[in-house]
Amino acid sequence: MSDTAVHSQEPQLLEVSIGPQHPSTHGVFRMNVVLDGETIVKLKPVMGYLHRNHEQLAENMSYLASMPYTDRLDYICSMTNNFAYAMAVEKLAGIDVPERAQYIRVLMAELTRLINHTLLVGFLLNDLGAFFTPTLYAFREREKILDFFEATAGSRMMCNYFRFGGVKADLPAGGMEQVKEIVKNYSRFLDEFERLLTSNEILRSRCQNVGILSKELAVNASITGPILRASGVNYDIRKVDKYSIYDRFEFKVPLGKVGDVYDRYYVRILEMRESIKILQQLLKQMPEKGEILSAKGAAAAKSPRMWKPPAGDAYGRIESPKGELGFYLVSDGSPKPYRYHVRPPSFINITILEDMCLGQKVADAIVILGSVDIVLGEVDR
Amino acid sequence: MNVEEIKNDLLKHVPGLELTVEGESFIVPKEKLLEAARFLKENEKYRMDYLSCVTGVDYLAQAARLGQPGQAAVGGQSELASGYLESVNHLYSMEKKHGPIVLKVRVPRSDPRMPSLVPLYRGAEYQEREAYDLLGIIYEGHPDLRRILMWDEFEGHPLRKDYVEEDQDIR
Amino acid sequence: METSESIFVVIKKAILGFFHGFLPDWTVVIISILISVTAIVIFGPVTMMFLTWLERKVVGRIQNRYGPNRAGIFGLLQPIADGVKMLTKEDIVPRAADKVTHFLAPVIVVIPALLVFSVLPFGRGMAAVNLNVGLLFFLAVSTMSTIAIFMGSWGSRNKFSLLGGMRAVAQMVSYEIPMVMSVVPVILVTGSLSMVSIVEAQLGGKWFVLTPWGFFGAIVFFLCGVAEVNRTPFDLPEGESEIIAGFHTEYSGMKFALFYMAEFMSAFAIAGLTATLFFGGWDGPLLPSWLWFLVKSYAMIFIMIWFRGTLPRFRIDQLMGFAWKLLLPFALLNIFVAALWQMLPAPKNLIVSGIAEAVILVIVFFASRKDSPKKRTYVFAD
Amino acid sequence: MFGFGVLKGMSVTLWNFILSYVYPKKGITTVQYPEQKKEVEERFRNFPFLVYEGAPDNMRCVACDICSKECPPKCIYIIPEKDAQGRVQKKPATFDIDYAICMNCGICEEVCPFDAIFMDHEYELAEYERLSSLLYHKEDLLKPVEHFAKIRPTDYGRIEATRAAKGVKGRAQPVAGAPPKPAETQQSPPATS
Amino acid sequence: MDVLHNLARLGFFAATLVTLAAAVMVVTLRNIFHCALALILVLLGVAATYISLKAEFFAVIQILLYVGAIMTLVIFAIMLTSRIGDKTVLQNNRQGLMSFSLLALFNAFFIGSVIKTSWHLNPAAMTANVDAGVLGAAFMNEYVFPFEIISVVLIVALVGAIILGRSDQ
Repeated sequence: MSDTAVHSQEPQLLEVSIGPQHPSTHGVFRMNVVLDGETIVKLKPVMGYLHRNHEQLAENMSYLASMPYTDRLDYICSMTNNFAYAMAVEKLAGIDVPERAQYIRVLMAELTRLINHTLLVGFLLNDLGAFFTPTLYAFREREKILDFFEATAGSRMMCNYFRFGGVKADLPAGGMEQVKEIVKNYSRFLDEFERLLTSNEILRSRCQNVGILSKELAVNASITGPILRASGVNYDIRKVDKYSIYDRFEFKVPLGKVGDVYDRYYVRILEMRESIKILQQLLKQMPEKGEILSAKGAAAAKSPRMWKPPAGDAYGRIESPKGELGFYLVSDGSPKPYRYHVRPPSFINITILEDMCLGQKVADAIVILGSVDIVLGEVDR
Repeated sequence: MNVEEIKNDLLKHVPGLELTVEGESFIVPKEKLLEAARFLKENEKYRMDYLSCVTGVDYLAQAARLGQPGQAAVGGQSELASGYLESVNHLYSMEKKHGPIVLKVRVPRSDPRMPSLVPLYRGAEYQEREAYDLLGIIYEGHPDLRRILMWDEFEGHPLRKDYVEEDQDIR
Repeated sequence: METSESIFVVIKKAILGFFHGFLPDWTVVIISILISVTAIVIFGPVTMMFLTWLERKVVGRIQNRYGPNRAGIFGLLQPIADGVKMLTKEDIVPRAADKVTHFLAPVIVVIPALLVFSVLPFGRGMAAVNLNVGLLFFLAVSTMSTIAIFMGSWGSRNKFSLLGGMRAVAQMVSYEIPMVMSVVPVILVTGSLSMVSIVEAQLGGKWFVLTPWGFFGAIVFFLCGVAEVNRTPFDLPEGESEIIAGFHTEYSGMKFALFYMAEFMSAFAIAGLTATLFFGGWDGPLLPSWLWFLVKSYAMIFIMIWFRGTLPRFRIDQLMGFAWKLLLPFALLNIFVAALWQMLPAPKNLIVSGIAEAVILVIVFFASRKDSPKKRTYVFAD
Repeated sequence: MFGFGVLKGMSVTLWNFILSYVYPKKGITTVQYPEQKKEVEERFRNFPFLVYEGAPDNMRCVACDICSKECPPKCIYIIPEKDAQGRVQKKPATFDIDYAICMNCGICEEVCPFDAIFMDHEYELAEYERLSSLLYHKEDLLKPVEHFAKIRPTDYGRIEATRAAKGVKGRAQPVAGAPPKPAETQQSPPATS
Repeated sequence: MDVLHNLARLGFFAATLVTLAAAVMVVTLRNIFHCALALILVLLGVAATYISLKAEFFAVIQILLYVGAIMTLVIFAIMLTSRIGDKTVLQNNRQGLMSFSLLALFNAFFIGSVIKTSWHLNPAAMTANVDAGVLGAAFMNEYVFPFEIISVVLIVALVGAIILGRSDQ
């Protein structure tokens, strides 16, 4: 703080703690904010209220037993959590995945991306003050996808659907028609959402040039996901690692220029349109029949608590809707993992929350936190 | 980007570095970690500008001695044989989009201090604080090393293999 | 048709006639005042209860759901249920609060909300008091609620309510001036401040909103009115997502209900005033006059609720910028157009003031282009 | 900052407002819960239940204890029956599932080799008291096979086909020879009050 | 109708009494924010006296300007000066008696002279019903020059305030 002229005494700083019980912190997350009037002078995030020591739990259970716990990491996109964990174990134990299971996995991952981005836009508008209308439109569309998840995996949010080497069960009888229906009118819903929001002057003036994140700081602070791409860095793990069968689909990666809250909002809308393109291609290429669990996978699933992967360590990562979600597993040959570490995107994306909020208003801090899209299950593990 | 090529480049450019290769990863002595990481970050060929994941792992004495199958037994440095704490860093390049280079640093459990990577990568800040909080690895040079997930008055490091949870509610 | 037209006036005359028989005349005057007062004191809270129900129903329907439909048919008993809940809720006063101000604030915030109804012309001959400075009285009294809101936020000694109080005072002061300026054309054309004469000037379908200056004047006045009453998109003083509940964070139970009642009654007053000033008050072809007034006011209320269901909230500096840099200059220029309209004879004035209005719109549009948000382009990498 | 974008947004909400009156099937998405109930998908899984054929006594479960070992939160507690001479029978004497701990992940259904435990569709299980009333004992868990056939027809068809193929017929009489290895019941009983 | 007339006079006396009481409270209350509220009450009392003298326009202008604008700015001032709100200033001190006696002496002369002078009343002004229209015309016709001078003074004051108030960044 530049030392202002002698006669004006130091400005009356207001120490406010936003959270952990606050209407718009997406869960139990606290920000100790020091305000000079309405502008933020200092911001210290405090977390750990939802810490369940998921990693120690996983070290005392068999590999399959911690699969349902990965649903509870980022409870909005449980399918992608399962996907990342399944890939990590497959890399560790060298299990192959049959053709149809790969297609089902990409189908589930892209549907989860649609859910996550739609919900995020809804909650971002809630932080901006729109009285729940965009959120409830988002929920209305999410219900259709969740019905499909319930029909295939058995549970709407806690799917526990992926197994090492494939998936638990094939699509139900009417499954393909349900997906076709969802994909067909999702782009119509996105047009309605954009008509409601994108050209809204109040939204634009509230979000443009707020919480700007430069390219260099984003890369240096290992930010991943839509926030990184909104700052203009072209890094999408689906394109970099080409894991699973993503190389068979032709889709673009939208990049922003300024890297502020408005870019993060609009990059997510464009990513949803790309996901719809992937789903359309997937529906055309998907083989009608095929086994959904490879031989090695079936062996692992027969008696999970006896199954012993070879010793060694492996790091599997995917492009989850919030960023790079990775699992680092060390196995010592016993049925229980020796070390089980989750690399959560939300936890690392808030490292530079303070840099984005300095000098902004209180209302902006809430909006920036909303645009960073954190889920506390994943931050605290 | 095979392991041999990286090993030779590292040995060539970082003076006085004795490197052991374990499967895909490199065991770097803690004194040379910052130099090796800086070389990998600035060198034109690699440009490893993205530190994806920092993990702390705790190897107890018997696990260390018998050595993980597929990992070299650690009999060599005597004080490490009594069990060591390991910090695994996965480095990627966002610019050149090429695969992970894994740097591992091992410190004995009795003196768990190692240099922090925060001066090079801001992304390591929270992950190193978590490794300190749950495993007790002290990162020197970390701007603000305090507990991140547990509450500040918590004693002990829960993820250590020899962590015994004291029973508060013995009725 | 004639009886339904002035049914309320006839009732009042009947009551007065009844008392006139055996009471001295000065008591009859007092009784007529009392009748008007009780009418308003009943009408105010009842409108508030109906508005809370209407708001939840309309916002519900906007969000593809029913809205309250459990308490009573169509959920009509919901306000009563809320009222009972508010009565039975514990009234918490924070220990560090400044007891006097904390207690007085909800009381004082309701007074202006009720006073304002005395001036509104509900129908032909149904304005409670035909003050010849009615309009100015309306504006003056509505500024008093600012002080009451600040008392509430200062009294509860809570950081968030302090922020809310600061925002409320800043917002009210900066939206009062464009509001007064946007009313000046109406006074200029009717030549009097009394609300009844304003409505009489618009009789026979010659509503002010149909004139060029009136249409945009109505928009400016309505926006300032919405800001004055702290409703979306100007509801910063009680921005839920930022500073929890702004100035009424520390209020619960009946005190919170009073704040809530004051907000809704002044919202209805603003809607009624817009209808009176620009949409011809109770002037309308078929229906009785007081019904026209209610129809028009509830149309305005619907727009306010529609705002609430759609728009996000302004930030404090944009809020100020919008008032000082856009509404105030536009309202001032609008006065010139109204003067033009008033001076020139009938056919020409419409054309000339129409052109003048268009010119003003273009000026203000280009003046505010600099800080208005830009469209963005995005790159698609592979 | 002129309001055309704002007007476009408001047209969307007005359209939804009108739609909810004009065409409720598409305009209203909420289900009035107590009166109308949203029927549950076939593979929906809530808390597990035990299957018996014919009489409750003739249950498929043989107390092999695989499910209680596989259960991630360890909420199943089995004590096998002992006959007069103390030999362990292939029937559970007590079979408790603590519904308060169970997270309906469905792993017990997958690993059960005897098709004895399946996930139910019943989700209205509210209780007044958390600890004891949510601990379901064997009697509360037992449900006939017909119930399983009714709620999950395709799965029932598939399982019956595999059972018929393997020639598994009903309740196997207790094999006279060496009793199966007594299942060690070392896992700690769930928190019973 | 004299009863109504008496009621009106009673109302007038009540209004002045409230004003006086509030005026005393303004100077004797501990908390400065309560003093500001008492000042608002004083101004409202003055508006009430205007109403009882049938000058509604003045009463409304009084409420609009004094209570609406000036008192809000006073509250702004209280709010912005740091930590002035919670310090309770000691109101009474030793010179209380001496100043009271001086005050009583001054009042004696003042009221005495007010009673003695014979105010000659201009009967026309007594019954003239001054409303907004008449005032507006007066401003624009006879008194247009002082009206312009005052507006210039106000503009100068406004600009000066902005320059002083602009903090030096």
